[in-house]
Amino acid sequence: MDHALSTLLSPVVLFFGLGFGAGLLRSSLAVPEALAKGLSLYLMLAIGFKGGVEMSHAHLDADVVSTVGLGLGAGFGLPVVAYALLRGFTRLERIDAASVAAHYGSISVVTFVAASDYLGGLSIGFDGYIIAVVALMETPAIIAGLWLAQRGQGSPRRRGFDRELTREVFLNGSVVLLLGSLAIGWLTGDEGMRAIEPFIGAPFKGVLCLFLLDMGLAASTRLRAAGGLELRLIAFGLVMPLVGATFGLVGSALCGLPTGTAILLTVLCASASYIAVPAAMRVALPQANPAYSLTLSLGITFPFNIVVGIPVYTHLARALLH
Amino acid sequence: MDHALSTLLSPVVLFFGLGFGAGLLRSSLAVPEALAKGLSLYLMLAIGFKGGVEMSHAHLDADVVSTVGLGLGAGFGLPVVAYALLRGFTRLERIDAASVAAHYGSISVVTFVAASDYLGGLSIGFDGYIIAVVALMETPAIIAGLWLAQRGQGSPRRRGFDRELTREVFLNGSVVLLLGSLAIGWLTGDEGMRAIEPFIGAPFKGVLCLFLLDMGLAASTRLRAAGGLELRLIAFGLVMPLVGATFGLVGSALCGLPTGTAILLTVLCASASYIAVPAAMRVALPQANPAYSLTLSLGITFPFNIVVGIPVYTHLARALLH
Amino acid sequence: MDHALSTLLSPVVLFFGLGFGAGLLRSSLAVPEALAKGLSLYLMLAIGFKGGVEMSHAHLDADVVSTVGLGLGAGFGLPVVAYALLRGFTRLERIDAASVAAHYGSISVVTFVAASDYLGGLSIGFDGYIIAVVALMETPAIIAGLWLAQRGQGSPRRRGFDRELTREVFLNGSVVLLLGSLAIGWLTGDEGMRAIEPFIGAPFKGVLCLFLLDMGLAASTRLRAAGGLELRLIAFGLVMPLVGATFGLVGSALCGLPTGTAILLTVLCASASYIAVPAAMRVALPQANPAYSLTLSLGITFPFNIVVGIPVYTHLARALLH
Amino acid sequence: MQAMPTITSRKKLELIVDRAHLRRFIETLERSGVRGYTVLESTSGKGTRGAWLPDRLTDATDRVVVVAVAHPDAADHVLEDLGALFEELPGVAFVSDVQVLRPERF
Amino acid sequence: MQAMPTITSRKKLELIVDRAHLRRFIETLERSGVRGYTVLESTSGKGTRGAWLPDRLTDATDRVVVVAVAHPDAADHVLEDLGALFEELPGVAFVSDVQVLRPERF
Amino acid sequence: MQAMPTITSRKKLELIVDRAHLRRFIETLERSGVRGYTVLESTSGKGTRGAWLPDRLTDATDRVVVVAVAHPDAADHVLEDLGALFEELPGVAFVSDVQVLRPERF
Ligand SMILES: Nc1ncnc2c1ncn2[C@@H]1O[C@H](COP(=O)(O)O)[C@@H](O)[C@H]1O
Ligand SMILES: Nc1ncnc2c1ncn2[C@@H]1O[C@H](COP(=O)(O)O)[C@@H](O)[C@H]1O
Ligand SMILES: Nc1ncnc2c1ncn2[C@@H]1O[C@H](COP(=O)(O)O)[C@@H](O)[C@H]1O
Ligand code: NA
Ligand code: NA
Ligand code: NA
Repeated sequence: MDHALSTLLSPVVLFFGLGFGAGLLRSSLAVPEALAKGLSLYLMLAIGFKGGVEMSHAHLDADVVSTVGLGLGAGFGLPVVAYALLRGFTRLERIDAASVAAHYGSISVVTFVAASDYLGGLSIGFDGYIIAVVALMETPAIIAGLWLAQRGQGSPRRRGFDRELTREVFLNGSVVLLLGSLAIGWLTGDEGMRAIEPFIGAPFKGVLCLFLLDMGLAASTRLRAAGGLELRLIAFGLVMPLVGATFGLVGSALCGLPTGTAILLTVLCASASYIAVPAAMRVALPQANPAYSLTLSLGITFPFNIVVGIPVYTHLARALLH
Repeated sequence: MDHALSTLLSPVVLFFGLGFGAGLLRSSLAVPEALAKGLSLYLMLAIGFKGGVEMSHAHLDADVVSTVGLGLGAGFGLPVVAYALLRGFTRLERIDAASVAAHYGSISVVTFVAASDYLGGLSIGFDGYIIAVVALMETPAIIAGLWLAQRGQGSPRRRGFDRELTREVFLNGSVVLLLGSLAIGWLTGDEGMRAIEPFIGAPFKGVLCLFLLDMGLAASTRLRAAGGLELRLIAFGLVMPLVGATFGLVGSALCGLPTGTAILLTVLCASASYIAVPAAMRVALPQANPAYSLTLSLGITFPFNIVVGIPVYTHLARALLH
Repeated sequence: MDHALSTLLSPVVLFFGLGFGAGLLRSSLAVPEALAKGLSLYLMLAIGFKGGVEMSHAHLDADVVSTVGLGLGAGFGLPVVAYALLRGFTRLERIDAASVAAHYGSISVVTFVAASDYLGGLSIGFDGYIIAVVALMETPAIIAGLWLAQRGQGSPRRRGFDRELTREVFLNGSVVLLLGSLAIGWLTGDEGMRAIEPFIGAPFKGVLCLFLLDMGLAASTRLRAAGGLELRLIAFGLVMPLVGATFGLVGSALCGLPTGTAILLTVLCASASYIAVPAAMRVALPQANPAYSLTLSLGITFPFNIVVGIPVYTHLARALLH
Repeated sequence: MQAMPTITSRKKLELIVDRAHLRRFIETLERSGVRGYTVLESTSGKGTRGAWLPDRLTDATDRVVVVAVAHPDAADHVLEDLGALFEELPGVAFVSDVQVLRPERF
Repeated sequence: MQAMPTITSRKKLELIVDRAHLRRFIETLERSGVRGYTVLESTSGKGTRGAWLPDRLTDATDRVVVVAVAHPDAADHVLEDLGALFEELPGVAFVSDVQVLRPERF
Repeated sequence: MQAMPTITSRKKLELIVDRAHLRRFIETLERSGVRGYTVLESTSGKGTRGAWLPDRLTDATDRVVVVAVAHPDAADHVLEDLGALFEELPGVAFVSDVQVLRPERF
């Protein structure tokens, strides 16, 4: 399994490790917040656009329906599994467990991008519409999480689905930018790509390195806060991605998805949100403590997926789907 | 007129539309302020430098004199027309009308860049010195606006042209960066261009897409504020660019400017400032309410020019000047 | 000596001049802080990585040992010389003199990058390991400065080398990023370079232009503050780089370093820190006034090196080492 | 020669709340007759929910400071409403006395 | 064992003004004998000219908060001068009592 | 109908210090029993060491404002400790009276 070594030796993963190590050692290295946000916009614009251009070539087939179905299934189903695990094995209360569960039903765009970059290195192709699935999987888990939090509560929810929440759930920035760029890529096709390739194509991997340097810093800052967490909660952060990945792999195998697409769907199931869901949870479940979910999703699950998960899922998918 | 369709289908305009739509729907999509400012510096540095390199090839002819003349004429003259329209047809008071008028005599660099990008798509060339005209047209309108505001006031102006104002008018950041980059491009010529082309050339259109995404968000935020404006004021935001464009087109025809240069001059006349002039007005006319001018120039005139104006002016110029 | 003219006419130096001039004239031109910090991260990541890739090709020889030795010698020794000059010829007190001395023993990454860019233009090569020397020279001067400040003080230092200070000295962001990128470049070699070259290679010079525009603004803001300084202190800012350069040149000649490497080492010795050392001094010597050191290193020595120093040192090195 | 300006007592309200809930707090202020306010960003802090640092990726953990100078009557109203709102949302509020110029504005 | 530090009364001035006019307000403070101040940025707010949001493209709409602790005599002077300045420029000012360490600094 | 909320007196401490020394000041606050604080960034200012502007390249010159509402006893302790700390580190501190909701938090 020398893939594993080659992942670890890719500049993308090494820069992640550099940021992570610098953060653990409390180096003064810091990426300005505006830059980190800008890089994240760039990545979403770029992958959305590329996915759209891909889609303008392909004609959609039955795989689309199964992939979307699996994605939505994961979005609504994984939070329920996560909630059961958290309530059964850890000391988290209902609200906090529901909030953490929502994070794990949703996805991490950066993990997805790192995985697609990894596949690129192995020359494994995938379908452009998977980008649409990324966007579709951002938010169902939020709804599942709210349902889990309110289930069995006598009093009806106080303020309903208000403006702020709608905004965070359905008009979330990541969703809008991913789907919008996808649509633009699809509309402008190869000609559009020629025009902006020198911005979103060639330099993409380098930008990803810089972004993962920052993600390493962010993840280690969160991980340092994990000292205060109960051990079983930390274990959850390592087990839950495997549960998600199993769902993704088995589902993909049953639906007969092509390998590349199956791997990416698996990575989506295994990853947890640290952008869209935290924002929605602040509005919807203000009583939930954001420290739990961010420490788990960003401090534990994210590095696990980047360093261990992606090569392992790829290996398994290739074994299982060939 | 399939130009129109092709403008609407260019990635640049589509990303503008994406940002505009996201803003109208109150999506949480946001571009950090530092990134927006950085992109704007990049665009000015790039177009200034390219204009300068162009100029290092061409020998200047009589067209320069007529273009500069028309530009200065617009800068000093259009505010007077705008002021007359505003005082005659809307309820704006003297100070606010003068402030809005100043915005319309000045120019929008982004509109200019979008237009030059559009011309590039149609393979219509233009002269490098037009960049100098962009810079020259930034500020005369400020002086005209101040004159309009103080005309017929008994009391002399209180503080004269103080340090802050001089800074905003003559040493405005956009003017300095445009003219400075122009000079550097002119001095270093093709060799300079070879050195920095991979930064300011190839990726330019992609960066422009990201910037227009942000401009779409900014414009729609402003447009939402237009609800409070009187209808005639909104109409002014649509009529005034046509007045400016007419001046530009007729002037260009009379002076026999080449088509590409004529179109860009027309776009400059039709566009309104939302960077340099607002800053100067805060200092020079603190009593003016910036909401009027920004809503009109950024919320109404800017999107109008990007989506409708540029292709229309181009069509007319080609008909008129052939 | 038409090198000098060609330096002055390189876009990099001209953009520095543009920023410097704009700042002196108090133009409203401004580069957002987050962008400036982001550009600085980019430059360090890029030069670190390139240096590492270089090193993966070369086998290290005795020159490495002499270069590192000279670098450390400068880091520990130049502060002592600087301190003696400051105490002998200016009115600075012990603590302030020690703080300024520490700045001059350390280095300026941007000056280094400008110099390596200049050498590139003259097709003078240099060894990749010099990047490691850059990182190594960041911090010894801080230790020397602290020693100078506490020498001959009866009372022992109050708080020892506390967490904050260790962080600033040994885990300083620049040091970590330079060495980390160097290691990644060395590990991933040519393959890594192919992957991220379109980000860190081709656009590098253009990004450097934008960064030096900002550095020009920053330097002139500092220089404006120099009005309050005693004349001898200003003279120190011009003399000390020559002292450092002399050390670098003579040392390189004695050790027989190759020309390119010798020039860069000389530039390092001649340059003064305005990022790492100020941060460490705030923690270690809170009584020192940061205005002295920043005005001297950023307002006087930095522009001197960019415009005059680099071509002069290059000229001398070529004469001396051929 | 200038007339001595009129100085009058008003109340200064300060709220430290999650940015995600800012709109609801502002609505509460406005409903109670507060006519102006200013929002500042906080960059770190500590409270009953422990210390927090800004998260660079999501704004979910950000806190803001709202400063509002108001007529004492409006301030009383606000405090009543805030008491109820703080049962649902986290945050801190405090009030102090200030003297203002141009009291008719507040 | 430490001596109890001396605590003395001073005035805290707070100004909320347009950034474009900051220099003029600072000059007014300094002319009146205020020896130190601190400027903070505001990110949104509402006043008699309506609500405002920062404009990402121009700083024309930005507001800043100026905090200055000063001797009561200096504060009185400032208030007089501000009364006049506020006839020309928009903004809000208020004053309150504070206790300071090291009173000789203010 | 809502019960009138309880309002109680507390002290508001405000510190303006170099960001580089923030951690030491926070430690001092916490040692004295202050249970919450909020940090804001300042963007320019002036004091005995002259005017300062933020330096875009190094954060070495940055100042922060720390706001902490605390029980009067804790505030007294803090002031004593700050008196000593200010002999070593630069900065400014002042205290004022505030009324708070939910006094048990402070
Ligand atoms: N006593 C206090 N003084 C100043 N700020 C406070 C205080 N308590 C809490 N805060 C601020 O309010 C935020 C939320 O408080 P909490 O919900 O208690 O964690 C904290 O992160 C602080 O920024
Ligand atoms: N009562 C108030 N309390 C706090 N801040 C205020 C108040 N009134 C106005 N402001 C601030 O001052 C700015 C300008 O006020 P105005 O000129 O009245 O619109 C507003 O945007 C607010 O940020
Ligand atoms: N009287 C004052 N009022 C408000 N802020 C002050 C005052 N004096 C000093 N400061 C702030 O504290 C910082 C450091 O003060 P200093 O050490 O005296 O230069 C200054 O840069 C100001 O931001
Ligand atoms: Na998931
Ligand atoms: Na115009
Ligand atoms: Na040096």
